[in-house]
Amino acid sequence: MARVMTAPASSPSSPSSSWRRRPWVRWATPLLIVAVLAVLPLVGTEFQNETLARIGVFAVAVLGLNVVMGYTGQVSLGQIFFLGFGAYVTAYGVSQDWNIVLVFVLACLLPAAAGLLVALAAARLGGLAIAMVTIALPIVGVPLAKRLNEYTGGSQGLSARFAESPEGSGLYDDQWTLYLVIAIGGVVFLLTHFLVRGKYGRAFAIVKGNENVAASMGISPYRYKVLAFTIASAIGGVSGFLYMLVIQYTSPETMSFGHSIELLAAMVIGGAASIVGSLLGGAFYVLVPQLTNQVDASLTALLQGAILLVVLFVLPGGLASLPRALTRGRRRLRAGRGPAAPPTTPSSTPGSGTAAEQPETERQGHA
Amino acid sequence: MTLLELEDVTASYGPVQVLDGVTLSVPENGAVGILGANGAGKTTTLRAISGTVRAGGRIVFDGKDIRGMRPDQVAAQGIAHVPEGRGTLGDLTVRENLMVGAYLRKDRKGIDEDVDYCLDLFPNLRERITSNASALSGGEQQMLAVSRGIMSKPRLMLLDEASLGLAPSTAKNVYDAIRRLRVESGIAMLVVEQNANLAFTLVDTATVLETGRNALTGSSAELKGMDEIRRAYLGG
Amino acid sequence: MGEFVQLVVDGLSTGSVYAAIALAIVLVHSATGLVNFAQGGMAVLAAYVAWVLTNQSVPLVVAVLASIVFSFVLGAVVERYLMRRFERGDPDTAVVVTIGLLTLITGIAGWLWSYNNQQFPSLFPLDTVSFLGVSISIRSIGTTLSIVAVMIVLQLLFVRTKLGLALRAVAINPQSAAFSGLPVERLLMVGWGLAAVLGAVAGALVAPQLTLTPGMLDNALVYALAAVILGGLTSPVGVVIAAWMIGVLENLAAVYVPFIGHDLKIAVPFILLFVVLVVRPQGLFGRKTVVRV
Amino acid sequence: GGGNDAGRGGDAAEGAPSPGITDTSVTLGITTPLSGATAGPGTCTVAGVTAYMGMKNAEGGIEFGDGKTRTVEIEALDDTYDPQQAKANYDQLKDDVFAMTAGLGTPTNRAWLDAAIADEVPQVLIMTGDPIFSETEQSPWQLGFVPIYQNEGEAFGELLATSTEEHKVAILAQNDDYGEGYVEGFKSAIEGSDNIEIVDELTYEATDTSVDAQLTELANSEADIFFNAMSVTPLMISALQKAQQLGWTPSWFLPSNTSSPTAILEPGGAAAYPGIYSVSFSKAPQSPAFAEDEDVQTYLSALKDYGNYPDPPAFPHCQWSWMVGATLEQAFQNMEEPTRDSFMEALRSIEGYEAPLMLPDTSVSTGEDGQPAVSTVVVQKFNGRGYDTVETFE
Amino acid sequence: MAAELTLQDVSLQFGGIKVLQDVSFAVEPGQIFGLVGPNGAGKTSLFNCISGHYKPTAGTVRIDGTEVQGARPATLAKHGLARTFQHPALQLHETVLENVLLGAHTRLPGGALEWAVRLPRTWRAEKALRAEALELLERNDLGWAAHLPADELSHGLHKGVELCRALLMKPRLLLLDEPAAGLPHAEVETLIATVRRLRTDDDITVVIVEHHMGLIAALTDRVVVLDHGAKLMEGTAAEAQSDPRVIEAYIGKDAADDAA
Ligand SMILES: Nc1ncnc2c1ncn2[C@@H]1O[C@H](COP(=O)(O)OP(=O)(O)OP(=O)(O)O)[C@@H](O)[C@H]1O
Ligand SMILES: Nc1ncnc2c1ncn2[C@@H]1O[C@H](COP(=O)(O)OP(=O)(O)OP(=O)(O)O)[C@@H](O)[C@H]1O
Ligand SMILES: [Mg+2]
Ligand SMILES: [Mg+2]
Repeated sequence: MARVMTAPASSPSSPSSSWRRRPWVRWATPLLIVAVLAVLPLVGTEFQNETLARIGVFAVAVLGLNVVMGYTGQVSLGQIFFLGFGAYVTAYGVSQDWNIVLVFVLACLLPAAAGLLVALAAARLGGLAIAMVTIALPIVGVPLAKRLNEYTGGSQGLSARFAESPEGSGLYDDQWTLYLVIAIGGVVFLLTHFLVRGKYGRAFAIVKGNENVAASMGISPYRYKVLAFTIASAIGGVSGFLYMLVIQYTSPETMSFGHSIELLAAMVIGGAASIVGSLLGGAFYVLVPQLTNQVDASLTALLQGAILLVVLFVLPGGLASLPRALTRGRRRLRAGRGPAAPPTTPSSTPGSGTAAEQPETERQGHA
Repeated sequence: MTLLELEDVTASYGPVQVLDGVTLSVPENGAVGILGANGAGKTTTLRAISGTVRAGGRIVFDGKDIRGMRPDQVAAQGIAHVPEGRGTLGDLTVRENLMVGAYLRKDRKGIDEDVDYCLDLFPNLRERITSNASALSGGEQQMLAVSRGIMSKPRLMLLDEASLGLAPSTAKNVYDAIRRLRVESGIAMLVVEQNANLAFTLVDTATVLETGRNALTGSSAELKGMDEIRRAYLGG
Repeated sequence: MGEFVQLVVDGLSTGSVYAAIALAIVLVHSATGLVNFAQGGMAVLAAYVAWVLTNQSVPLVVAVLASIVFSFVLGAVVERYLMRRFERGDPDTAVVVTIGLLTLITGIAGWLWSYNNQQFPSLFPLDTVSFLGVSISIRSIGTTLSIVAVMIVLQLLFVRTKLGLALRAVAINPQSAAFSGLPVERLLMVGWGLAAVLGAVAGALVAPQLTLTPGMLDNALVYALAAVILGGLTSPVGVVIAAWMIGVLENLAAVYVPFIGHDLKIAVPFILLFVVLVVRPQGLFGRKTVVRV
Repeated sequence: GGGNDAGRGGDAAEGAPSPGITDTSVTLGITTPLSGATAGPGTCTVAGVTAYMGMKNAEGGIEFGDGKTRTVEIEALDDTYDPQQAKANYDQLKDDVFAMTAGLGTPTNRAWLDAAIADEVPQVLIMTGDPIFSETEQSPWQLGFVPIYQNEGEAFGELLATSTEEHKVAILAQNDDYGEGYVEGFKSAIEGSDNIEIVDELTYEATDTSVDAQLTELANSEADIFFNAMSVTPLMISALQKAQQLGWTPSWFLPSNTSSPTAILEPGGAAAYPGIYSVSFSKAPQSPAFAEDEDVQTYLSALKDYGNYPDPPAFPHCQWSWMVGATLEQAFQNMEEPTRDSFMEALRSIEGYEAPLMLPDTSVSTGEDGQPAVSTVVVQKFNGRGYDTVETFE
Repeated sequence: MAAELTLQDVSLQFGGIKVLQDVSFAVEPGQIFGLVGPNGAGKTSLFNCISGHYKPTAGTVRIDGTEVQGARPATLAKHGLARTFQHPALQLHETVLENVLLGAHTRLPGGALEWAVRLPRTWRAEKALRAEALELLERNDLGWAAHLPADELSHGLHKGVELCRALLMKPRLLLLDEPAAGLPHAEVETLIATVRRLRTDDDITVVIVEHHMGLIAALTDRVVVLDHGAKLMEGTAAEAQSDPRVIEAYIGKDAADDAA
């Protein structure tokens, strides 16, 4: 419509993204990733492998949370419940000597079904209300798990070891476990990666952005919230399966409400609505306590709080926004030297951080 | 006497520079218009003045350099910015919105009078005085935004498409009222307006922006006489 | 009958603890649009400050006043140097920042004062009065009345004063508020400062009952949040009533509904919340926000 | 490599030193909550043993059964009472430490129980009353320290059974294995006593902010004995206060970890009750009876100097952990090879050891299957300032 | 193809406020229909009633003879109804192209699982619609902006993007809420041409709310004038502009004089 040319120098393709678009890079990158993942378990020490496996568990849990919260904008404080549910299903199934594939399927389906039920009710609400309804899941889940002690082992929990490396594979248990985590987690990541691009990704995003618009595009906000929530629960269930695979024990404490909050923090720190961010979030969830324990075990809370704040202060978009922040920083450096952008007060710098200037948007209540 | 002086003003959103040397001046009690195609930089010019966007060059208000001030500091100098689009505070009632507009004023009586003035000007608002602003129709929100500007009794008003979404008669009323304010209260005006017919009933001079630069500046009469202006902005 | 009334009274007194934190959350939310998870942590910190002072044999009332002043400054500083960076960004990020802040504050308190339980002197005597066969401690009555007083002050602040209006306006849309000359940055600092003050009052009220530890209010936080949503984010009166309802209904359900019992009684507020929200999404007393197409 | 249970450690040659031990030092690992809701007692579990070993190190170290004198290093990690984190901590420590010890918590210890067995890493003298850790068959590399919960409940039940009067008992128990264990032990001891009737039994959650409702309900039972299996300090204080407000003044039974005279009974106003009973096996440092006690004085000063714990602790876990240190010393002295096997053997053959701070009639005995290191407790009655041992219920 | 829209005694109330009162009119297939009236008359609300965002308190809305009042907006959208919003509502951080592609949602085949495993037919469809969206942008002079984030476009341009988004839905009934607001005169002419083309090329029924009387006069076959929620008159644009009631309530005396 308008004849105004956009400022020519400012095409969106920064050098790095155009580099990423080269065909050989597009093919080589996945291959490289697969290759690295294939040898990774073979080169690490036992503890490194165990740590990586744990990262995998929580990366999957964060990924699930990202589907419902990062992409679809529905604050869920219940994700840990689905992890716990998946873990219990797995532990129970293993204790009953069920076929492990069946156990895996149940560990996805039962949490998904629970998630579906909850979502059918909760998706009618929005914003903070949905946060409060989902917060109830872990909070009620803990006493419920104790009450159902026939299946859950009550407060003493359930142990299950089912991932001994197969005879003749020549692998240590930790290597085998890590391979399983990488394989299962990798598939979940890949599927989610595809899902949040294209039709469903856009649909989730518009449900997050503006439900009225979504509806007028033929996207029922309710149905898509339910869908996202169910997917998140299923992925949560998978992470519960992996949890049992790696940790081999679950108890009501597994799903304590504090962990749900930590998962949420991990999601934001990794980068909301980002696949890589989920992985980084999982790493943050696992590595930071490890790190703070190393520094001073009696100051873990203080250090963890401080690290969280520092990371977000530097990268409000989460760890996944680091490359973007770097290119922006470089661009700003270059621009800063030009005559056109003299400094002004910090408060009026649009584009600083994630807070791109949105003069007319109102802030909605949000948890 | 010039009240507001812009000289070679530049502005950018992040790395994207959108103002490339805008120059204009608003005399005391004057009314100046800004015309231009979509995306020409009209809104950005007003934002540069009110401090919501990072700007370069010289912006002087009443002899004082206001470039780099925060928006509330600019407002405290006596500049009211009526923004484009939904410039209201959605979760506050209509009356509360008006009271926020009068935040810097101390004269209780004057405030009450002005509330009445606005409600007379826009009877729709009187009907919805206790409604949340977000429930109002598009046009009603626009009325409220303008009223908030009026409530702050500024020395200079920056109006960004004040007639946007207003019914023809209402739009005309608004401009009549603004003209009256200018005459009665001596408020100077800098208006961005797509409805150039309406704008020319108010402004003495106007400037046409093109890709962030002044393409033309002249008195109303001069501009109205130019073919390309007629074609692009006035019709017929 | 006596038991029933006693349970109601007990519930009101527990509910008042939730209400104390809930009010502070409402204040920050109304003034900045955020839900502040660190609210409890800040209250605990204030209580520790008061406790340290009383240990230096400063009179309790003076110590609490000092902790209030401390809290105001703390709140303002936290806003200025921490929250400001996140105020215009993604609200989820800002909430996570408050979670980080909670962890940090808890860690600092644990580091400075250890995780040992400390006795916090009560502002009210420990005596009990009884009427109609129900016994109530003076402390609960004092706490409850203080909460009511705070609630009234807060309600008046929001609806009657220019400051309250300005705080709300800034929370809704800082940019637009600035166009009317509202000193956005200062108001945000004041909003946080006041919320921290409220937290300090809450801390001093509930610390004697809960005994002072760094995590003293962690368990109450969930209830407080439920009360905030149930009552309607914008209404101080609403959240106090909601907090009381939660306290009372929880007790009654635990005792009179055998299936729920004391272990699942925590589900009660959430079921209540859910039912209410389906009927009234804005909460019991909240003002409906209209999002127009 | 081979796909077997033993991780990667493989079996070292017979007699070769296990990880975490050299000729001059031995390293012990702890995973315990150092932040979060259970950080109070958790911190204590580290402080006591650290203080004890610090004191020994300052004296030059401990002489082991193999003739070498070693200093003892302690690596403690925070698990925030999260089983997953506890397992991670264990994974991190297992190759560097000789043995894991002293950590607090049932689920957190259970989380790596199987792994410790598979890796053949000692998980000993831990602070949980869960019986599984003392079943040698199931837990060959484990040993609990504190009496199993059942024992404590049982001790009180037995005391009550000595009474000839009619008693009505009200029970409030934490809704987990802790509370259940207590109640189970108590009930088994009063079985068959016709004069004792349980009139009401309720539970609470460790995360509750208040137990007022339970107290109100229990007060209506008009019981004269209140068996309160509660492990949360603030709740115990408020329970003591609430019952008084309600005008309900039964005799109380309190568990060993929530019966501190200064931290709980005094603020709770315990003087109002006819009798406050608790079980214990350690001297209460706050009790005037022990103010001059040499053990207590050594302990308190070491806690300050080596344990980084300046205040008198509100939790008995500090004392217990101190005893863990002493018990470990016993095992070290008898252990003939610097191996975990040898250590376990030495540890399992301690008999009737009266560790410092132990009350008369209690001792550390590790030989009995199904029982933790300490299985004898004495019942005590609060005397206004400290505790006295009692034999009969009066 | 084009849809037929009939409203019968549509009323709408919020609390005590009567927003619409017994509004009835019929839009024939292929018509370009105008809806005008003073601010707050209920035009946008009427749109909301048609598109399912509001449920009328009384009356019926029929599309092609089927009663649709109370149907969910998403359902209506799937059956060929598209609309723009008075205040443009775009995904500001997404590119313009992604915004427009949102309109293709109902035209893309496949369920979540098929997209998750990237079934070939899903991405083939995606590719085809992407091309179509680009072409659509190109045709509306917005091709240059396709890969810019929407928030880098000015307010006026958002209107164009919204229009493209609605058009990609291939609707049979299109509701435009003040499409010309904020456009300079020259752009209004382009818009008029675009909407005309919609009728001739795409066979769409169009209902327009607009305060720009020039556009209404040039474009519409028929108009309804609303005032205070009630129908004031119905007729051609010219009839409306000369109707004294309309001049009184809406256009204003002076404005009418000016125009004359
Ligand atoms: N937040 C933003 N980030 C980046 N670029 C922007 C932003 N806002 C506006 N622009 C760009 O700046 C230029 C000027 O925009 P501005 O809003 O000032 O135009 P305008 O003249 O007011 O147009 P309209 O008549 O459509 O309102 C446009 O090219 C627009 O794309
Ligand atoms: N959700 C709602 N809640 C309360 N009032 C509403 C709501 N929606 C519309 N209204 C009221 O209905 C009336 C009609 O609004 P509507 O937006 O339909 O007007 P309009 O004709 O589109 O006006 P404009 O030309 O200004 O856009 C207004 O007074 C408005 O305040
Ligand atoms: Mg503009
Ligand atoms: Mg409208």
